[in-house]
Amino acid sequence: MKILYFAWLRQRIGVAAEEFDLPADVTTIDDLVGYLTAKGPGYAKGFAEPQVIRAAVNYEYVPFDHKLSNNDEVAFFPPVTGG
Amino acid sequence: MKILYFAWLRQRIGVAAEEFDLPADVTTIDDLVGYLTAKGPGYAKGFAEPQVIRAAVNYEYVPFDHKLSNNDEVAFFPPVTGG
Amino acid sequence: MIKVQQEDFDVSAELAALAAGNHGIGGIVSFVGLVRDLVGPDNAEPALRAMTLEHYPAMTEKKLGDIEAQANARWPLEASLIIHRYGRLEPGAQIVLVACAAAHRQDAFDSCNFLMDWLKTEAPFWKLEETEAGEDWVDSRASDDAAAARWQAKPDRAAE
Amino acid sequence: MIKVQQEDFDVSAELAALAAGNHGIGGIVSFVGLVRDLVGPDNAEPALRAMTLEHYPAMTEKKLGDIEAQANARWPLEASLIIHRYGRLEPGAQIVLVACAAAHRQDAFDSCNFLMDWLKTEAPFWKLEETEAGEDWVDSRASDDAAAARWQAKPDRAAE
Repeated sequence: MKILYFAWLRQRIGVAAEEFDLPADVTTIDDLVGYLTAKGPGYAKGFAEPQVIRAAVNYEYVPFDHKLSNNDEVAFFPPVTGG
Repeated sequence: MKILYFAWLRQRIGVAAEEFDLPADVTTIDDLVGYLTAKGPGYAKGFAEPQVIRAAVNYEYVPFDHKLSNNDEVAFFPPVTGG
Repeated sequence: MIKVQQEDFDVSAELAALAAGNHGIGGIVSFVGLVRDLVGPDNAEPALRAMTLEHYPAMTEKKLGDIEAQANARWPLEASLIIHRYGRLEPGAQIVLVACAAAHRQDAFDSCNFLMDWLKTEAPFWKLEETEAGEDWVDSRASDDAAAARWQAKPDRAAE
Repeated sequence: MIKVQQEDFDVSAELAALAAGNHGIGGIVSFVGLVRDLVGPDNAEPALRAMTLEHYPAMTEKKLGDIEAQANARWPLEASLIIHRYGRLEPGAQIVLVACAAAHRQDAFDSCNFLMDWLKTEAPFWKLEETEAGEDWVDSRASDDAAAARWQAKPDRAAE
């Protein structure tokens, strides 16, 4: 799966994108957030308040109980501020 | 006083503007409409349905009971259709 | 600012002049009114050949200035502009430009909407249409009166 | 039509292209969003030096296309356009253009207002502000969420 980070989440984590195989025990966005949070201090800081983070899978907003597949493009980001 | 006509009222009456002294028995717009209606067939046709005509005195919309003075610029016209 | 003119206008140039040097503007809402052919794009022979706008110059300037002042009293605008053309215009031609610039977008939307509704019912313009069947004066529309009336009944939206 | 670009845009040229050859259009409502300095025109030293817009290209195109399709399903539009810029922009610069063309003006006003509200809450853009104090990401605003939510609750205005 491909994972993208934007805005201050990207800055805190320190990478814009990464790719890895979906771990066996990660089936939802919630699981993935837990998995990533454990990867290092940048991730922990980025996901410290998961309720403010929005998730998109294949360019659509999804709730955190959304089921993942290994072909997904997942994106995490703060609330949008365009326009 | 100066009187102006616009749009189809101008066409029916056949003049765009005219000036004359306010007759002694004409004190309101209502009176003026009656006075003008009697001036000729074009006027009678123009003012045949006075309820659709709007009146302005010195560039402000006025009701038909508005009191006139001899220095006024009075305008009569159909409902506006700009924009 | 009010402009009543026969010439066409350039929207970009007008908006640039409106916003020039004022970095407190967050958004500009503009309305451009065009001459419709009244038949639609799929008809090969549009019914309308042209329309001629007649107006009452001294009163037009005054009424447009009045409604612009009302909009500025009602919404916190950084700048506003009304341009209205008169004379003979063909289908597709620009008739009117109303632009409202504000710090926050909803003020710009509401004030521009208000100005158009009031302009339609208060500004002394009349449209004469030329079609193949001849010439005819455009009737006023009850929907325009209703649109203008809603600004008297409705309280303003809460500020952002 | 959707355009996501770094370059500036010319409003007149965009509106002319939008309306080209379609004489069924009676009015075009457009919103131009500008970079505000957040301090106001009277302050000699604006706090904001520039803002940088980051976005998620594939999702941006998709979401802008989705909300444009929703507006076209909800209002009888003759044409619509969303241009959104990204990259570094200084105070006064144009950020976004949304334009809606319709036979009747209220459809154009409402759909443009709707598109801006949804764009603010759905389009994946983020603003990084540069001020004298450093850089900071702009927070989302509760008022934008409320503005978008009203389109779900409120029935459409009756057609003219």
